[in-house]
Amino acid sequence: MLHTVSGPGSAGHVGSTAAAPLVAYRIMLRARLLDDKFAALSRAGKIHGGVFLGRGQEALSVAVGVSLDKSDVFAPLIRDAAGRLAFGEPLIDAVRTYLGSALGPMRGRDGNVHRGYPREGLLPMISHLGAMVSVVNGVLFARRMKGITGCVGVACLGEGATSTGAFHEALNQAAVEKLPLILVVANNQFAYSTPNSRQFACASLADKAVGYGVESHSVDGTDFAGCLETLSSAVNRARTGHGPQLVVANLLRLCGHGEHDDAHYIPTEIKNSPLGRDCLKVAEKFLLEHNYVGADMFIGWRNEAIREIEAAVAQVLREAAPDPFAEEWTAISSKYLMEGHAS
Amino acid sequence: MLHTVSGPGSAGHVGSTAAAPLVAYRIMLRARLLDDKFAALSRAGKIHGGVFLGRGQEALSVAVGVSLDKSDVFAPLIRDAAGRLAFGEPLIDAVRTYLGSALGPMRGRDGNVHRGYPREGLLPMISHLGAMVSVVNGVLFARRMKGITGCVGVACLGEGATSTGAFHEALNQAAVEKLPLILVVANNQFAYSTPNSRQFACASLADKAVGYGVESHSVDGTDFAGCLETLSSAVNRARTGHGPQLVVANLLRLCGHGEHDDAHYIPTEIKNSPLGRDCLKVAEKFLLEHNYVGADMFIGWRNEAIREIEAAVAQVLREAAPDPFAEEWTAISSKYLMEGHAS
Amino acid sequence: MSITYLEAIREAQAHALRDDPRVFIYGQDVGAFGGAFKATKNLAREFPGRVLDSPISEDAMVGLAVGAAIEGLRPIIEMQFADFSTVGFNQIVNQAATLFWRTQVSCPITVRLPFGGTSGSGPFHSQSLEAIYAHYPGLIVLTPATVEDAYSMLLAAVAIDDPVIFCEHKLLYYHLKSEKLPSEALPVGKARIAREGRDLTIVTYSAMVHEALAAAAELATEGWEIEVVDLRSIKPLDTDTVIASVARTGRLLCVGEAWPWGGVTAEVVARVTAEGYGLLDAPPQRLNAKDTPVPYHPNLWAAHRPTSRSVAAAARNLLRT
Amino acid sequence: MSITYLEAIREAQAHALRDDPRVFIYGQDVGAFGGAFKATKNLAREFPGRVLDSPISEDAMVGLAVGAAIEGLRPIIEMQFADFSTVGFNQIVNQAATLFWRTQVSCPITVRLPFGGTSGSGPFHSQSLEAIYAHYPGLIVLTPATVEDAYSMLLAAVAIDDPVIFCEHKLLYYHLKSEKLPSEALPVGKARIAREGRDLTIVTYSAMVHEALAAAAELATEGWEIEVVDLRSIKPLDTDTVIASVARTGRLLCVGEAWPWGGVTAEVVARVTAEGYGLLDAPPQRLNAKDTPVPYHPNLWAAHRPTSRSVAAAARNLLRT
Ligand SMILES: Cc1ncc(C[n+]2csc(CCOP(=O)(O)OP(=O)(O)O)c2C)c(N)n1
Ligand SMILES: Cc1ncc(C[n+]2csc(CCOP(=O)(O)OP(=O)(O)O)c2C)c(N)n1
Ligand SMILES: [Mg+2]
Ligand SMILES: [Mg+2]
Repeated sequence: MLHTVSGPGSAGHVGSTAAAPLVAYRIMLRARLLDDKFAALSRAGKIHGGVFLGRGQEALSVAVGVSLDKSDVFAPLIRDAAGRLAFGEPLIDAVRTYLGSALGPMRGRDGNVHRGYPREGLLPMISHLGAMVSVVNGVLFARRMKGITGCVGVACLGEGATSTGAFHEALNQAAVEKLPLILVVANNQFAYSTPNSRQFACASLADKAVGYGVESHSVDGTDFAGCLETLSSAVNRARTGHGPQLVVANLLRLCGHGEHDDAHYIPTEIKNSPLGRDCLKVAEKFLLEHNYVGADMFIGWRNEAIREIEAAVAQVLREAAPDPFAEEWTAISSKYLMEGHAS
Repeated sequence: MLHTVSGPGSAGHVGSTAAAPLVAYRIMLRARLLDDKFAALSRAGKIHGGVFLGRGQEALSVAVGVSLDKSDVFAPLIRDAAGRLAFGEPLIDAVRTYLGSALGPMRGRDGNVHRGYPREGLLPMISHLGAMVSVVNGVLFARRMKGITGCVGVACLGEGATSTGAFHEALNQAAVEKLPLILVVANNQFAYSTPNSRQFACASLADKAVGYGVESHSVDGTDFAGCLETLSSAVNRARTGHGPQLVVANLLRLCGHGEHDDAHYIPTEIKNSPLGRDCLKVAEKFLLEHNYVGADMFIGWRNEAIREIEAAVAQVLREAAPDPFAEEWTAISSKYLMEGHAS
Repeated sequence: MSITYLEAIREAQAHALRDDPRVFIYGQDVGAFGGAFKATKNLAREFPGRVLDSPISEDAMVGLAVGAAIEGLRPIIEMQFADFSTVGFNQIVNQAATLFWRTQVSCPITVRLPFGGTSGSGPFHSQSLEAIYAHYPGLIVLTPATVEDAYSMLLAAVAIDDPVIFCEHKLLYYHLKSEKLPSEALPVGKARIAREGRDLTIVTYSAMVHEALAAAAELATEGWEIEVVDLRSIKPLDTDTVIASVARTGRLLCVGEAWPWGGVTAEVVARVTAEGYGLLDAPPQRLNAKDTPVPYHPNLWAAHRPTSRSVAAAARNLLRT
Repeated sequence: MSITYLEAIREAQAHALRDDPRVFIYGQDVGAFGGAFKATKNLAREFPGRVLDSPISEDAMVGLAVGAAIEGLRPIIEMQFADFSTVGFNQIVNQAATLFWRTQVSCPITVRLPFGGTSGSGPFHSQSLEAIYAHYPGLIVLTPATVEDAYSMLLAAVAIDDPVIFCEHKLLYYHLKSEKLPSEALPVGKARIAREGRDLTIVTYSAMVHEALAAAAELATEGWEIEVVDLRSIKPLDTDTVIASVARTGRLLCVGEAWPWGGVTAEVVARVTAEGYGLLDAPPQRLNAKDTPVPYHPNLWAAHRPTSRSVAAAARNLLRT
């Protein structure tokens, strides 16, 4: 059983090219600014329903995304704007889904974080926590059956979701089938308001790995370089035939559960602890210290991202809303089996 | 995290009195003979539906039963005739349930291994594997809330049931609540026909304990003394406030999944391995070697048990079957809320 | 003073906790946080040790409740959304619902399901699952439509010796208000005439009662007198009150927010036609949501569920038959 | 040669595996062992690597199937008993059933549910859950009553691009026999007139078709001509064929083995009264199982479900109205 632990400062340059951390940082930045925009739109009453942000979790999330190839499978969860962008989700998809545009991937049928393209390997989550993991297994299982090799699948979860039966069944299933699944747990100390003390009793969630017979990796989720390194190595282990990998990252969400939530229940001590570091700032510090870039670049990238986001929002706000009269109002694809009579 | 491993020969005298192994043995013997009788009745066409035996698992099962007090909670599973008898279930209850007597605890509504008295702490299983564990938690939780202290609860499972989400959620719940739950897993190498290689991928199921933050115990389930010692110690740990205990016993069922099954899928090598030892024989050897008893006693006890069983069967065969006209045909207890109209 | 549907639910739980030491509440975030909807606000503080956060383990949540009920307690389980009860489903329908029938030991648990559509909630935070639970033997399924009923029926639910699925409609949580909590109430199992009329009976429940009342008000301006029956409890279902109403009006329209196949509206029609066939002057009709998941976008959502408008239109059609 | 309902199911799976490389089977003990009922006997040997034992993880079994379907495969999931699908419920109704509607990617999975009562099986190995699944949008629910339909409809199920709940009745497994497998079949979604008559229509499905036919035979000796409609598929439900039959007979009795609240019989009655009201000469009636779990003891079991006797009695009553 392999178990790696990566903490602050343990990583140097990572990725296939020396520019990889820069790429990752710029995606984190875009994700953060995109989230900020959604928060603003939400306050302005422009978004129907919940708004779920990944603030504080971008380092982990982006590390997942940049570690994957386009031909891999990715089931992001609610705090994975960064991972999605890194995996290749067009930024405008997020905007369209949040604003309910008829042109978005979900065409107004589902909203906010429930978006994706199953056939392209970006699985759109259902809300039931843990439920996406076995679906990733299924995709990987099918690819193996079809003789496709070398691809991996990531499922992201919060620590709260590890309490679901679905998580357990799926991780065990992946272990039995020796699937190249990387299960990434963002332990942000709270599930909505519920602290870890009411969620689990093990010392570390990575301790679960041995009970499934899978490899595990622990990482400080605020540590940009550590996340890149850990995910790259976990993905690599899975890709090279070492079976499922459990990655546990410790961090804090630097926002409410959703934008309706002020997260008053998070104690100041935790916020002020190393867990409460802002991974974006950590990343900037890392890039500066390792001479990837000069401080002057950050502001330019930021402005560029803001322009991109504003343009997308401006465009989508002009797009048509879904039209109930144009809906087919059927949930099945086999037209000949549609019910004509129920009402 | 406490982890104990007990193997053949590691145990001496156990239990609160020196006679404890004798008591346990005689219950095992009764359970074995009772199971044999059910097998015979089944072959004779006297039993409707499935017949599930505990052959080969009596040492583990009886160890559970003798480790518990009457005021504890016990959720046996399908192979626990011995544990039930030890816990105090009247032998005639088993006969009545298998033969569908109207006088049995289930009054013909449910059969075979689905019997119990919830209020007396003997929980009647539903078939869905894993589902009883959280119910035991609930009983223990309620007792604590009511200020009742010092009692424990056992839930028995096969290794196959560890793959259910229900098992996972409940064990985690018990760990979070620090309940005095002892979860006993009889790893008999097969779930129906499914071998362990298709069920889980960890080296030992006891490895799961650390991932829940609970203590674990491993034991050779064919080893009579080892089982008594391990269960006694696990129950004791739970009773003295050390939280949930996971007990994993390795053994083999020496019969089919049910009496309809010839278990042809169990390879001869496994049958001939130490796992295939008959725990009843092991117990007899142990009792003789440690001078608990002379060999002449066994036959007397056997005859006594057979007489008891035959008497019970003869009596129950004369008892009335349930009468559909006397049934109330309602599933709710609040008479005033019964539906008068549905049909 | 004025009290909302949601506050009534909170008050009923406070009342139950205060009056009955056997009551406790268990669910995700119900403790210090007071629940996703604040239905347990301050209760953890007022009743220490009796309002507890659970892990995200719906199966084990219900299982624990059943065990506690066996020990004589009266657990209230809050599902964060009705939609998530699908992962606690087995313990509800196979463990809780069968316990009394199997063992003669009753199972007094209350499972609170915040249910029904609200704009922008989408397919997994909007479901109406009452028919699913009502199909199983052994469960009581309550669907209060008013602040008063939310209060009195939740108190009743806790007192009932059988497992109760308490369907509280999220759309009513904040905007439905009443002057005060009731001191008396219709018994559980009795339907209520929410509005009297003699031309047509609309049978419905929960949030749809308000759409039906609005439709009735609209139709009143056209000279029609519509009777609205609020079922309150869909299992047991008060067929007598329904049939008595149909006897007065001769016309039946059943309205539900759930999916169209099966469900409450089919059951009501089947009962009325079996037992009150001669009373009908026209074919009984149904109006349900569309047969797709509940859409996220407000435009789609509004077209997916029945509204006062579509109810009025269906009623008009039926009045003309 | 003669082939049973169970063998037909095995043959259909063999056929599907042979003809379509996208097909695989996943379920507990379906591999070398051939399944608890032997519905996959020898298939693991004949189709290496395509018939696989799963862990006891119904949720993950269905989840895996959905993922494989996304990749273009056509998984068949065997639930060991329909009753255990309650723990895979969420993945069926929320993952599989919503996928196409959410994403326009279809979800061609077949979930085989060995269902229905058999003597001595008790409350957890006897359930009829067709109405539960039919209530959810996005699922096709098939209920073959004959050897021929078991075969052809299972083949059809695998070919259908949507998730299919395939309800195969355990009581029919061994004793229902046919001379040979069909080469042609009614399309899925079409009901079948299992027996023609002009005095009364019995609408039913699955094992109850045989009880209805026996009742019809009995009533024939009394001079009554009973028409029996076998629904075959309960979602979609072929209302046209039902109404056409009622148009001929004027009388409707719906019979189901499931629990009485809601369900197929309520849906059929509600449709017929809404659309074919004028065709009825008497109030439509229903006959279902009793509203309790399915009892273990044969005496109780026989009284719990409708039988040819109780069907005949209900028909006689209705004929007299
Ligand atoms: C099965 C299930 N139960 C309950 C919920 C409601 N819910 C949504 S998010 C959430 C908390 C999730 O916590 P965690 O898994 O730690 O993720 P985080 O939000 O912290 O990223 C809950 C309880 C759900 N989505 N699914
Ligand atoms: C949730 C669920 N799925 C499937 C079954 C059908 N089933 C009954 S016993 C069994 C095998 C159990 O194996 P194991 O847990 O190892 O116990 P053993 O029979 O070996 O004692 C199965 C699959 C069930 N009872 N519950
Ligand atoms: Mg969290
Ligand atoms: Mg086993």
